[in-house]
Formats: sequence, C-alpha cells, structure tokens
Amino acid sequence: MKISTEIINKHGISSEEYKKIIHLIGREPNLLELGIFSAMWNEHCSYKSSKKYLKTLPTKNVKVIQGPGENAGVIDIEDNDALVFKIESHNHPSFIEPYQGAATGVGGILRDVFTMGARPIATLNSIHFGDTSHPKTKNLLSGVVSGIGGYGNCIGVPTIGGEVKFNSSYNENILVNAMAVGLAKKNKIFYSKAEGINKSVIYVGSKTGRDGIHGASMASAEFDDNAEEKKPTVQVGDPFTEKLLLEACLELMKDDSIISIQDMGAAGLTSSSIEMASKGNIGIEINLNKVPCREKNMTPYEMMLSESQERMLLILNSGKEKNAEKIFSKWGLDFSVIGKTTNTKNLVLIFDKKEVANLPLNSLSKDAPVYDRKWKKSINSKKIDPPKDFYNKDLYESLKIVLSSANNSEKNWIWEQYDQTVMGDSIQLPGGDSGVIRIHGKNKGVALTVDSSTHYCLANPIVGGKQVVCESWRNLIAVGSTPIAITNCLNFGNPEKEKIMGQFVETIDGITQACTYLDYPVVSGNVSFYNETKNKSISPTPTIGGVGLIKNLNNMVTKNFKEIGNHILIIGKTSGHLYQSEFFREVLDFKEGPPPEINLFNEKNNGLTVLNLISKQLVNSVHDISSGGILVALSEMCFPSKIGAKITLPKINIKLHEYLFGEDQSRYIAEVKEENIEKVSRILNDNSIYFENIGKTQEKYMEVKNEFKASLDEIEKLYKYWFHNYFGESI
Amino acid sequence: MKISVTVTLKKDVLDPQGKVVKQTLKNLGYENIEDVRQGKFFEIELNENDQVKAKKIIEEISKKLLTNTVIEDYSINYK
Amino acid sequence: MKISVTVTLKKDVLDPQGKVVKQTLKNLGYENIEDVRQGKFFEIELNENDQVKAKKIIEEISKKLLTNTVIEDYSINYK
Amino acid sequence: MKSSVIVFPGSNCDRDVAVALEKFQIKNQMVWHNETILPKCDLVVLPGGFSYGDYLRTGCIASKSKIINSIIEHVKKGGLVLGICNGFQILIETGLLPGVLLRNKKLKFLSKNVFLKVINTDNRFCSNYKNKDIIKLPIAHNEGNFFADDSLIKKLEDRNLIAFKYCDSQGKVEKISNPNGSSNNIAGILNDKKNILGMMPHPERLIDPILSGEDGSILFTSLLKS
Ligand SMILES: Nc1ncnc2c1ncn2[C@@H]1O[C@H](COP(=O)(O)OP(=O)(O)O)[C@@H](O)[C@H]1O
Ligand SMILES: [Mg+2]
Repeated sequence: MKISTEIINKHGISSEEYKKIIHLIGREPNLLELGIFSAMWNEHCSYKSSKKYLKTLPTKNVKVIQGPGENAGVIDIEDNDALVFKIESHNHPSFIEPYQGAATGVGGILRDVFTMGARPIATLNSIHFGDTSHPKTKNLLSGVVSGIGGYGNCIGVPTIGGEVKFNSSYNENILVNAMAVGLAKKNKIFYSKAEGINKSVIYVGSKTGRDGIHGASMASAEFDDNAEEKKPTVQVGDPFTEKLLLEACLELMKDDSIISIQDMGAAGLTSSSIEMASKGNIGIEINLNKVPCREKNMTPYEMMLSESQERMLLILNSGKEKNAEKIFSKWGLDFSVIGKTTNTKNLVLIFDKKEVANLPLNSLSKDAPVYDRKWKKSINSKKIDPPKDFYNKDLYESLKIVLSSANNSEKNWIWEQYDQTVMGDSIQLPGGDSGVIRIHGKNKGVALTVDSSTHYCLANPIVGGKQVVCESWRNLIAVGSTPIAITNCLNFGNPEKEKIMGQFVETIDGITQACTYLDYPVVSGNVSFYNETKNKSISPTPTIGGVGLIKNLNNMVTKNFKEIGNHILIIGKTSGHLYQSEFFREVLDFKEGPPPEINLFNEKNNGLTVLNLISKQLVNSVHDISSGGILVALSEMCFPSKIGAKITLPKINIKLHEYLFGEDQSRYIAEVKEENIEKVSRILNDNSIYFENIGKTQEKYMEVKNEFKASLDEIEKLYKYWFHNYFGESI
Repeated sequence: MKISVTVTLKKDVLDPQGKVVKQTLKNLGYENIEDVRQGKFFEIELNENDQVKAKKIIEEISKKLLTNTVIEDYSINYK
Repeated sequence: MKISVTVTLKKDVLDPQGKVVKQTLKNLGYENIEDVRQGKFFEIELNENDQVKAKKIIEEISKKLLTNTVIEDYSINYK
Repeated sequence: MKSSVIVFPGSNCDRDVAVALEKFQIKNQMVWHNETILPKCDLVVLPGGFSYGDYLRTGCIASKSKIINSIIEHVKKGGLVLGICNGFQILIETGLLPGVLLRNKKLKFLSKNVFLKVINTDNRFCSNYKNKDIIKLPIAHNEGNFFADDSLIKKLEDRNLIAFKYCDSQGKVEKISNPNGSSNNIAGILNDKKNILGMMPHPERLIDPILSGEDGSILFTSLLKS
C-alpha cells in the first residue's frame, strides 16, 4: 500500500520529517512503520520543542539518585530509603471524558513510580478549570475529582494534597496534573535500560484493546472498510487490575529476575519496547501474535499503537520466566513472552510469521527531530494605576469576598472524595501547607506539595517561574521539612507560536534561577504543549511538585493556632504589593500589573531560618503567606482550632489594604509562646531577617484593631462551603 | 407512563466490571460463558400522556444525563 | 447465544442513585419526572445452543451472582 | 491471641490492619483468599479495600471466595470475625451479617474523620470503650449507607446489636451527623451471638497520637483482653 501525503499528514508528520524518515531508513516506511514513527516523533514522546530548554534545568545535588530521563526521579532520604516521584498531565483526555481521563492519568503516574520498584505512598493533583460560570465547568470538575478518587482510592494510595484553580483561560482546555510518590530501597531501584542479548521480552498486565489508538483515528477511514467499528476509543481505567499489577510487580521485584522494566504509557508497546532497547543500545524482536488481545482480529498497527492501560513490559534474566509467570498468574494477570533482545540495534516486528516492520532504533529515538523553535520575549504586564478608591473598601467585607471565592475557599469538598488516610501513615492531611507522610515504621516523614501560579506567570513568566518554585519551597519549609527536589509539569499552548514558545523559554529561565539558588533540583517532569483551542491558549502554567524530608517527626509543625495568648509574628518584609493579588482580582476585578518580585537571597534566608526555629521547637505554628496575603493566611490559621487573633498594624508607611492583602513573597506567619519570644527575636535578628510582632492569638474572634472584629464561625462558613453551594448540596 | 432506558458500553470499550463478572462465573464452574458486558438500566416514571412528547423528553435526558456518549450507547424501551 | 439480564432494586428498597438522578433531572427543568430507579443490565454471551440448558444456567447465575436477592429482582430476556 | 487477615485481590487495608494487630501483640498471619483451610486462630479479620474492584456489588465477589466456608465454620465454633469497611460489605454479601450497604446518599466517596457513639460495649470488640463512648475514627467509603427494613432495624435496636452510630462531637445521634444516609445512623453492627462485628469506620487508621488520635487502639486492646 502506497503511503499518500494525506496519510502522512494525518499522522502529524511534516513533509520535512517524512523526508528525514526516508533518509534514515533508506526507503519508504510501510503504514505500520509510519505509525511507529508518528508515535515516537510526536511532541509527547520526543520532546522535540522542549528538549533544548529542559537541558538547562538544574538536575543534580547530593541527594539526587536519578534525575530526569527515567520513569520517575529518585532521591535519597537516608537510611537506605529512596523516594521515587513524578508528575504528569492528562489534560486532553480529561476534557473529552473527565472521569476516565483523570482516572487513567492517576493510573499512569502510579505505574511510572512502581515500575521503578517503589511502592506508591501518596498522590497529589493539580487541576485547573475554566470560569466557574462556564457551562462546562461543573461537569468537568465533578468528573475529574471523582475520576482521581475513583482510581487512587481503589488502589489504596492516599491522596495527600493538591490544588484547584479556576480561570477563563482554561475554559476549553482544562488541566489535570497528577503526581505520585513512592518509597523504595536505595539499592533496589529498577530501571528501563535493557541489557543482554537473547533475553525474554515479557508482556504483563491487561490485554490490549483498541484504546486511544494514536493518529489512526482519522487515517483509518482511508485504509479500512469497517472504519466505524475500529474508531479509537477513550481509554477506560481499571484500577483493580492496576492494584494486582502493582502487587505482582513488587512481588517479582523481591529477587533478581528483572533486568529492566518499563510501563506501557503513551504510545504503548511502541514506546516502551523502543525506549528499553535503545537505552541499552541493543535490538528487540517482537512476535505480535503473542500479544494478549482483547478484541478479535487486531492488526499489528492497532497492537503497536494501542494505549490500553495497566500493562508493562519486562526483560527477564534467563531462566526466570517460569517463576515470574507463576506470580502473575497468581494475581490473575496476563503473562506472555512476546519476543527477545537481539544484537541488531533494530526493532523487528513479526506477525503471522512475516516481518511486518524493521526499523533502526536510532532512527526512532536518538535521531528523532529536535527543534530550536523561534520565540519572542513576553510583554510583561506594566504598573498601571489601580482603581483609585481601593483603600475605601471595607476590610472585613473584602476579606469575606476573597475567602468565599472559588480560588481561595477551602477545598474540603474535593479532598473528602479522596482517601487520605489509607496506609496508616498520613500525618498531615490536605488543608495544610504540605501533606506529610510518615515513612512506614519510622519516625521520619516526607512533606509533599504541588503548586502553580497562573496569574503571576501570565503577567511575567520569568518572575512567575521563580515564584512557583519558591512557593513550593516555602510550603515545605512551613511544615518543618528540608526541601530536597521537585518534579514539574509544564502546561503551555502551541509551541509553534513565538509568543507561546517565549512564555515557555522564560518560565524555564525563572524555574532554573530559583531551583539553582535554592539547591532544589528538578528530578523528573513532563511537558504538555498544545493546550489551545481556536487560537486561544491557556495561561502558561508550570506545576511544581515539591518534596521535603522531616528527619524527626516530633519537630513538625502545622498551620493551625495552638493556644490563646501567643505572639503572632510576620517573618519577612511586607511592602504591600497588590498587583496580581487576590484582593485586586476578587474585590476590584482588576487584573493588570506585574507580579511581586522575588529576592532569592531573602527567600532562602527567611526559609532556612524559619526551619531552624521549627527544629528548635520555638514556634507553635507556621503558615506561609501566599495568595490573599496576611489576612487570608491568618484566617486559615484560626479556623481549624477555632482560635482567633487580634492584630495591630505596625507603624510603617504602607496603607492598610496593602499591608493586609499584599502578596509580597518570602513571608511566613509564626505563632510564638511568650517564653520563646526573646529567643526567636534574637535568632531572627542574628540572621538579619525583617519581622514584625503584630499581635496575639485570642478566643474565637478575628480582629484588626480599630478596624473590625468578626466571629470566626461567621467567616469560616463562607470559606468552607463554596463548593457545596456551587453544586447545590446540603451542608 | 413508564419508560426504561438501557445504557451499554460501546463495543471495544474496556468493561472492567464485565471482565471480573465473567472471570468469577468461570471460577464458579460456568465454563461456557463467552463474554459478559455490564450496563445500566433506568426505569423512569413520566407524568406525560402524549407519546410524542414523552419520547422527546426521554431521548433528551438519555443523551444529556443518563449516557456518557463518549463511551456509551443507549436504547429506549417504551412499554 | 446472547442473553440479557436486568437487575432492579425491589420496590421498598431505598435507591440513592435513582434519587439523585431524579433530583438532577428536576434541576435541569424536567418537572414531570415522577420517579427514577436505577438498576443493572448484563449482556451475556453463552456458548450453549440448547435453549433449556441455557435457561437453566442463566437462571442460576442470576440468582447466585448477579442479584442480591435480599434487595434485588431480576428478569431475563432471551433474544 | 492469634488472628488471620484474609487478603483478597484488591484488598488495600490488609497491611494496615496487620500492623495494628501486631502493635497490640495479637499474633497475625495473612491468608490468601484462595486457601480452603483457615489456620488456627481466634480472630478473622476481613480488611478494607476494593476487593475485585468493588465491581458488580461491593463485597459480592469476595464473598464467593474459597476461604469463606472455613470462615463460616470458624463463626459456628464461636470464633471472632471483624469486618472493616469492605470487610463489612463482604460479611453482608456472605450473609453472616444482615442488611445491605448502599451507595452513600450523595453518591460520592467520603473520606473524613467522624464521631461515633459506642452503643454496645458488651461484646468482645468494644469492651474497653466502656470508659469512652464518644470516639473519633476515619471513614473512607463509597458504599456505607446501611439499609435495612423496619423489622430488621427493630430487631437490631431491640437486641442491642448495633455497635456504633454516627454522632456529633457531643454524642448526639442526629440526621446532621449522619455522613452517608445509613438507617438510624448505623456505622457498625454485631450478629446475634456477638462474635461478628462489621463496621464502616477504620479503627486501624487511628492507633497513634501522631495520627491525630488513638481511638482505634481501644478496639484492639479490647480484643486482646477477650
Ligand atoms: N485538588 C486537591 N486535592 C487535594 N487537596 C487539595 C486540592 N486542592 C487543594 N488542596 C489542599 O488545600 C490546601 C490549600 O491549597 P492551596 O491554597 O493551593 O495551598 P498553598 O497556598 O499552601 O499552596 C492544601 O493543603 C492542598 O493540599
Ligand atoms: Mg501554603
């Protein structure tokens, strides 16, 4: 069959790229081979637009065991424990089918983690939706949340944190980013690199069906009679099978059977087999008749490009097949020897005893196209005058507006749909600055957070990139953990547009600056481009998943106030930056202006000093000040224990609203007992840190002296039930 | 008027539930079960005597609410 | 042979799913929905040509597995 | 005291409950659902999770497992059985406990700490709750809406077979403190002989002060005493 230009186009391969294929393999590919190229060379697998810039990210420090390039990143958390983690997007599928899209997103990221020999111990998610008034938002939100829960709850991994944001730029392109964290032994990490010739290549897990067959979607009409029947379908997740796969893999990993292992994610069998073989610089031969299929008469094209979930590819040491098969059949999973490693450095596919594809592996991986896309500098948002009378706004009314907005209200409606406590090691549940999971059987823990920064990044990608890394770092500090490393998911529009590419390049610049300065490297991640519909792109949205270590759980803090009569300190300097703040946005509907600048020196100095105070047990509670500013942060510290606060504004030269709602960075609020206040002040002074003692905790009232005094119950109601009201649910 | 709607998964869409039910039946000794697919069934009581109007309403709600048309099909049964 | 089984909740058993569907329909403006009850639907492919035998098997598995007879009824449909 | 935790495909609280049992010096072993003979033990625990993915009906397919017959034998001989969450659902599908567990009234998975009133302390699972009958435990389920007809409810109430009811922090049992819509706020029930307890909340998840509470511990120490 002749490959027409139309078929090539429909595989998303440009004419330049097609010429390159012919050059690389010395002939025209057949349809199956074209499909394989299209899967491997697309943006998702090849990172052809982003590679150049991803290389600039800092990826190493003394704790990093494995940086980007494997299924997930790995860091050392001492005592022979290693933490394996990664974040990934499932944006497009979730927009089409929110439940299944989000569910399979969670399934995919969990596989990335247990492929490496780690038992998943926590998941987090960052989800972005359009305006709350947009007709699609409600369905998408409830579908995504129940999909995330549906999968994670069934597997039995606690969801320990996340974030949810609403913004019109996501009206037609929602974001669903899922992060998984696993625990492994440092000396028992499994990698995907194949080794050795004539080793068995083994397929395990679910059967292959016609799920989400890439590129074939439209092309199939031309080369198939019963096109309708073979239309690609949305992937449906089967968390039950995944749970079995998890247990079976971990059981097999107890001995030394496995040479290499790779989950079948995007581009299924194609990318997994090619990645394993090309990393090992060897060849691979697969007999497609051995692939377990769900439907009758599946073609090699369908088998190679299917994205059926819950499948893995293994390469085993010789003689280990029998034992492995026993384990997988005990768990009721398919197990099939589908091929072997070879010394040809080619991918060879056999079907019905005929060779149906034969491609040099280099042409699919190392020689895949890499682009140096054109980009232009972002036009950063300038300081234009805000509405003049903003300082006439009633403080208390403004606080209520901010706290009862979709973006700033409590997300309990969401996290209550996620099992947060399974596995019995959830020390800090969603609702704090970071989730904290105890390392099973020990008195140490890891702190986990995901953060993004839509408004700031759109206004200024470099500052926004820096800010989101710093916020993540701050969230980890605030619970008393030492930040170690991050994973990141970069969600952007179409990189072929100079403006979007510019946002991407500049965001990475900001991330790199902050990560480098804070010694907070990137160990894994994912890029999601083309989040764009009808020429309207999403705001640039880097999502940062941060991980920190708490060596001694006795030195952990939470954000809720502990006692009445303690001092309240604002640590870090407040200069009252209101541009891009929630106050401007929610109360005045004013969205212009630059985001707050970040001084990395202060960020680090403030953070490390706060960490020091926590580890000396000199502070009773800590919360970082982020969106909404001091007044919102203070409210969040009051609600959980129903302890109020009475504050007096320091005598400084900024306006009330600026002080209370400003979003200056690198700040924390800390609760300090009378007996410790001198020591704390001394430590802060010794480290040249600016701080203010603004008042004391008191009984169930939130009070700004001479301004307002309000009962916590009244404010909390607004904060807690936004989602219930949105869905018309009784409380 | 009583009307029932049956919602089934489209062909080629994975049916994890059906799969487990089939396997369980096999384990229970029912060897000749070739396949099981699980769907949903709705019995709707509608206060509408006009057949045509009723039909329109049921069609609408089947599409809008009862069925996830990305992965499911429906069929309506007027008794 | 293809056989389908419909499983429905008994009349006096609470049906949280049906109730929510009904409420949602009302919220969507379908005022004349009197009641919605949700059940399950199974399509079974059986490798058995003998009608009588097939019937016996399906009866059995409906009772043994597909239905919780404490709260559910089933009906079988031979096509 | 010896216990057996039964592991079904899809169980996911099996390790958690084993950890809890061992913490309180109950010698435990894990038993695979496909075994036909139950090892000698005083207590059988059916753990939480999603056995068989909760497909078809929660607990239904697990209730057809090979091990079930020997659990029924164990019960007949007066042995103890504790079913937590999915374990409770399995006990109901097996017929060892009456009633049925429907979807939560809001049709959503619900994971949060709830308050419980211990209604019956005169059994081998709850005796140590005598001194503390308002407790806090987490729930995490999709199908915990216990439903029973009037006569069964009456029987459970009359014979004092309800172990736990959802309540508020003051111990008031009201509709507003009912998270999932269950009849009479029921969170856990006993069989006639009181050697079987099925409950939706997870005692094994709150056994340590660092986990924001230890009210679950009391259940395990009660068992140990018995
Ligand atoms: N989708 C979600 N899933 C789970 N937890 C969430 C979700 N969204 C928000 N949360 C939790 O709500 C709390 C507040 O979130 P956020 O305002 O983003 O925190 P911060 O400003 O500290 O980054 C955090 O503990 C977070 O984990
Ligand atoms: Mg925070």
